[in-house]
Amino acid sequence: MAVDPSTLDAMPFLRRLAADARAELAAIATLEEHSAGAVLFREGDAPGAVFLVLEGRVTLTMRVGQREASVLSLGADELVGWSSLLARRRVATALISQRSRLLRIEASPLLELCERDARVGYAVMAQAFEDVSDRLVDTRMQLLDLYGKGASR
Amino acid sequence: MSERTFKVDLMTRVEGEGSFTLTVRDGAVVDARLAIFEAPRFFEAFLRGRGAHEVCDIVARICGICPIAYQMSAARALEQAMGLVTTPEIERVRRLIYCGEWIESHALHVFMLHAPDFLGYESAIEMARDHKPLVERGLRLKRAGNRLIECIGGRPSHPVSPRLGGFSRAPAKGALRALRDELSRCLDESVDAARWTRTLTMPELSNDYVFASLSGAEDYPLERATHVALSGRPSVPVESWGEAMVEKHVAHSNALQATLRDGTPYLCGPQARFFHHRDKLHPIARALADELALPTEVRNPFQSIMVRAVELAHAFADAIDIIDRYELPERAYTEGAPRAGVGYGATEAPRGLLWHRYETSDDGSIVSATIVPPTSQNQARIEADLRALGPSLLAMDHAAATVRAEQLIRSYDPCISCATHFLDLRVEREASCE
Amino acid sequence: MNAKPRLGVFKLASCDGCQLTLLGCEDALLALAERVEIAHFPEASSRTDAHGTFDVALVEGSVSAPFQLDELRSIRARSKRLVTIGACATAGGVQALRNGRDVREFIETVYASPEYISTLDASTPVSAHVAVDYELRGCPIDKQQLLEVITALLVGRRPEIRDESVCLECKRKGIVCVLVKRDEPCLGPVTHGGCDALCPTFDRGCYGCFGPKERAPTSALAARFARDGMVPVELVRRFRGITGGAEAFRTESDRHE
Amino acid sequence: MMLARRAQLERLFELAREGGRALIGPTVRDGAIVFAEIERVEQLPIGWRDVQSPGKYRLERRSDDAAFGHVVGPNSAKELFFAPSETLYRAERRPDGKLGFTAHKPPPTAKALIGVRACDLAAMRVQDRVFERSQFRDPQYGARRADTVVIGVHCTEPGSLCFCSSMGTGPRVTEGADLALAERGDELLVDALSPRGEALLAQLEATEASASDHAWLDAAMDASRARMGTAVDVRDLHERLYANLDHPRFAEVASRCLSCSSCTSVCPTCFCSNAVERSDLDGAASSRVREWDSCFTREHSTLHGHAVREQTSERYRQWITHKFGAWVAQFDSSGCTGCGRCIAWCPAQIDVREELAALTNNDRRTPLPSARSCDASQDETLVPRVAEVVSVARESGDVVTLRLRAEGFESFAPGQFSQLSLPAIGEAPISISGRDGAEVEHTIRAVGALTDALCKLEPGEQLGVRGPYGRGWPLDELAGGPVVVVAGGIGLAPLREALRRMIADPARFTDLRLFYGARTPDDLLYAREMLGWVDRPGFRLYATVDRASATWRGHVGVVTRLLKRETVGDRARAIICGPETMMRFTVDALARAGVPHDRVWVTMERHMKCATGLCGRCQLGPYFVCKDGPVFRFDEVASLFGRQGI
Repeated sequence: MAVDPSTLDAMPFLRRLAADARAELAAIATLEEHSAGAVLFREGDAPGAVFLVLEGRVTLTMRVGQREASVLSLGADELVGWSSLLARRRVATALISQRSRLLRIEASPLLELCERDARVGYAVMAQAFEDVSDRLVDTRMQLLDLYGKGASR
Repeated sequence: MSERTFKVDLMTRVEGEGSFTLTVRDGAVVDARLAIFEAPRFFEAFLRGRGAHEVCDIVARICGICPIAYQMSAARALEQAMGLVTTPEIERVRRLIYCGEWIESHALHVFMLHAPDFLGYESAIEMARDHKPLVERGLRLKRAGNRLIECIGGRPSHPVSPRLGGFSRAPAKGALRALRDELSRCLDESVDAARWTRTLTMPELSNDYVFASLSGAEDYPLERATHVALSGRPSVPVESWGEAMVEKHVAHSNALQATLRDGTPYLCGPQARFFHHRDKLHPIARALADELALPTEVRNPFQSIMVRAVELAHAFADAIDIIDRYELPERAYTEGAPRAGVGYGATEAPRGLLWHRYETSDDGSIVSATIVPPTSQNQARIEADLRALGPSLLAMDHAAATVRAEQLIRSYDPCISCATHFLDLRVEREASCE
Repeated sequence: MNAKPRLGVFKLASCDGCQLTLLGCEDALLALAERVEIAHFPEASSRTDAHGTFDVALVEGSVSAPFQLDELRSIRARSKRLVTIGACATAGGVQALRNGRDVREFIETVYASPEYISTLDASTPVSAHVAVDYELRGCPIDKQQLLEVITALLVGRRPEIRDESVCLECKRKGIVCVLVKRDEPCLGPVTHGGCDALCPTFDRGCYGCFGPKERAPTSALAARFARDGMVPVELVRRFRGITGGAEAFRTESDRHE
Repeated sequence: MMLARRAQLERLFELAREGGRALIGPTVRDGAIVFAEIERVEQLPIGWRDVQSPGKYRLERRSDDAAFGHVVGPNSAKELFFAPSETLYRAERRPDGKLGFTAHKPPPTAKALIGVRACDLAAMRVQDRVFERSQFRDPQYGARRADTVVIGVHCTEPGSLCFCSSMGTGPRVTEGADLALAERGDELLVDALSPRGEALLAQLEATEASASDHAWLDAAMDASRARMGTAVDVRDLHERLYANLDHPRFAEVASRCLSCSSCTSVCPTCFCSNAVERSDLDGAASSRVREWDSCFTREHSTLHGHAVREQTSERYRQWITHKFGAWVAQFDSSGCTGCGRCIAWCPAQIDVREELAALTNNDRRTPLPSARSCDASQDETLVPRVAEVVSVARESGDVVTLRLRAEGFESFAPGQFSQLSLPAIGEAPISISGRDGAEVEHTIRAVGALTDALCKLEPGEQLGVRGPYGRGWPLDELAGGPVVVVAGGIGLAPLREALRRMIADPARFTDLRLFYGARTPDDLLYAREMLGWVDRPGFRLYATVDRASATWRGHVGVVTRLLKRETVGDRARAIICGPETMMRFTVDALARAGVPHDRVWVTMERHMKCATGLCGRCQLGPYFVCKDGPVFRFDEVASLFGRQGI
């Protein structure tokens, strides 16, 4: 059930954690493989697990009226489902768009671990913060519609 | 009881927006109204407080078709108020640029606005399909007038060089000479054009007019005068013209209409000038009038197109003579110090006499301004003509009769925008939107 | 090309000088009539179509009476492109000199029976009321620029009319600057070109027929005039002229009042 | 040096006008001493001087009858050679639909100039460099300039606005003239500076000047230098200006500046121009007309409908940093000759000498690139050649690729661009997206009247083409190591031919990665062609879109996100083309991945109106984007990149 702590080495931010902290984290993580088309969670679902992509591609989609629009795809080393860390409902649907290997960590044991071990807590939160920040910048760029008609070139 | 109403809500081929209504009941005209639709622009009001030197630029904007007339009447009046005396050289340049305006305005009216009525077209552009040489001739003559104005004043509408005391810059001799060939060719063409007007079918109408035109100068009246000559009555000094005629604000048309003090409508414009000053026409134009067998007293308003054509030739001939004698004046304008005073200025706009009165304060700013444009002076006369025309329309089909009435009004070359510093649409619009 | 594009010429409060400019395109007038259907141009033709639809509507004049507002909205609704021609339509015109003053008192000055008169308090440009596709400046407009606007619209490009100062035109023509050589007040530095520097060519200062250019730093010019001895009342008049209703000029004249 | 009576001027006039030459010299007209055609000596401004101060110019009577006792008037020789307004060519669409372009040639008029000051001679040299000795030669300028006889005058009485001695251009005439005169009462000291000058001088009645004459002239020149107005400190002026691009003085001067263009118009070296389409009413024919323009007009910096330099402060900065700064990098000399015209004719009375001092009131310096030498100039008539559409490929909703049959693209380098034109509509720079034998491809997006019309062309139709222009991608410098290509939107077009060549050369390009971002999957250009490349060993394609439906299995997100996931390695080199914002983020992402600025190349955007560096529109600091770019190594432009109002 629990994964080998060395699996966590794949994630740069976890490599920096002390061995015991990594082991604690590994203990609450599971490894999953999904083929394209699978859905990790759906928009509006209750909070659940946080995922780390080891390989493959997960696309976040949102419902716009009757249709489903892709807003971002995530790949290796990236975090999926961070909103569960805030105990919020899922804001987007996570769709496997390419066969993926994921590390699954349930939000409640993870939050407990973060509370208990500040080293893990800091690493996880720092990573989540960086991810969110990058996504914010990216989203702004997408909003700018740089390749649209009004924009140059 | 039979009643017929001839009505045009938006008169075309006139400058500005107007409408007319002519109602004939049991063979008698019960209503003849010319209404003018333009939003008031209040020139006389906002001129107050402006500097005397700004007036020529501002009053030009009263009319896009005869701005020079406004500039010249204003300059005359203000020069009188300020005691400013211009040089004879500069006076000749004034007459020259004014000739340009007559040419441009008369050519526009004869060929583009009025001729289509006689030949049965909706416009000169339509007419060009069948009468291209005629329309092209009109455009050539008009262009010659515009070029003359441009050379002296910079541009045909709202020229920039006319000012109190003269011009900001006098035209170079060479530049005027360069126009001579074109003017000379156009003079010949205008003579031909006048002969062509004789071939037009003139509707019958004979009215008894009081003709009012400027007088007091040795030449055909144009850019200066001392008196207003009236047929059958004593002439009136320009200074007293404001008292000799009255302007009244009539409800049906919401326009100021001028009549003589006793209520008699009078007519100004080409027929009036021709009546009083036929003998002062340039010999070429005088011979032309003789050739056309024009009576001195033109009682048929439709024949004004012939008089206008004679005046067109006169303006070309006059312009050429001035250019031939032209030397660059030493000074383009004379200057005067501002002072308090009252001045009157009257000149002959293409469509009739244009009278200004200004009062200045000692710093040279305008205390009051009164402007009486030709179209408001002719307006009562136009309505009288419509009344006279009415009975003859009953035998015609409605459309043709309406066109005939419009043609009559057009023969006055009414310049409605000129008149709009005192005209408004409201009343007539509401009345005609039944 | 299938049907000819339809052109309409409309008039609000104005002197007719701008539409006359179209008639003044002597050489080009008949050629233009070949290219477009002049569907409504009452000054030139008795065939009118006041209520039709237009590919291009040229609108002259300012809005200064209530009925003109309705007329204008109707023209806009029926026209693919609406082009304002001249200072009245783009800046309110010389009649905007009445703006901000007591109109009732004005009416009484001019009219014997003021109760007949209906007018709006201000003379305003067309763009204050409806969307305008292109504004052609000038009092009056320039013939060549008018043809440029029409030809450009016919081929679908933007008119090549530059928003540059009169100074640039003046210098291209080799005119000696009247402001520099004799302190003659000239609005050229802040005025939109298009007249080919007409006034300086005739040895006088520009009085702003084409309205303010973009970035018209009127206060810097007013400062120069004041250094040369111009008094406030004259500064007010200078900026409150033919295009005194235009924002930049209005603000500047108000500043000295 | 020879000594002659001043009366010999009559003879000199005769000689100068020989063979029907138009003689141009100073003369009084409209209250100023202007440079205009004259025929007789009496037309010189004899007994006149011009008194000048900021924004003021007055003629005054002198106490003597000196003919050259004045300084410079509002105009200069510039207008004689660089016409204020001129037709470049006429374009015609014949009834059979074929196009014709006819160059307009100015009538050759031989000229003689008399009374030219050293400052104005320097200005003529500066303009010669701009129009004749840059990469492109302007034939219209050349035709007017050729065979001009020049008679200079040593400036013995400078005005208070003169600062030629600061700029090192005067007061003494040392070059650029055939003859140099000095007026001394009723005598002339005459120096021949060219063989033609020698020949002219030989025909004058003159005697050898004495040592005391020489000494008099030297002393007069010294006195003249001493009498000049405020001096300008020119040491490293260009570097000091570029170090002060954010100086608060720019905002201050903008409150006084009218942005009226008077300074640039009277400047004898300013060369910016604008070309406009003047179409005939029937739309079948048009002329392209070039007119003096100015960096003070909004349109001068307009790009896609927006002005790059919207503020007066930005325009003033462009003017002063170009004239005294960028010019040095572009033409190896200052653009200012110290004639003082921009001060005298400024309606707002701004004195550039004061502004220069205020703007450089510190020790900061920013080095500028040194001027690129130009060994060979090529004639550039700015007249299009006729090209014919061979085929049209629709790439996406509003993007098409036109395959054209056109001559002159043999030496094309990937990354270069063409000027495509249609009569009556206009001309625009369009990057070349491919070449195949005698056929060139341009991928065009319909965003305006011209591009709309270009996108609607059909096979067999014709258009105008000029080019290729500009500096392309540095393929040789890229070879050997990993290459990262980053493209955004239609930015892939100028990269396509470079990609093709790299794909076709696996030996030199073993590791080639293309990161491509588009708006939607439908907007991905050349999709089929790219799929063909994927099999090529060592090539990897990463495409991403800003938005997609859920059925899209590819990447969604910005292109930098993809870049972040990849290890590009610090040996990599990168070339980027896309919107400026996208390029800025990409450059940062690359820097984080270890790719320094000097291994990144970007394409810059400016309005490349003439494409030859002659119109002045495309300036970006010290560069003309059209000929120094559009491809720049990033470190060359890093300090200007993304900066507002430059």
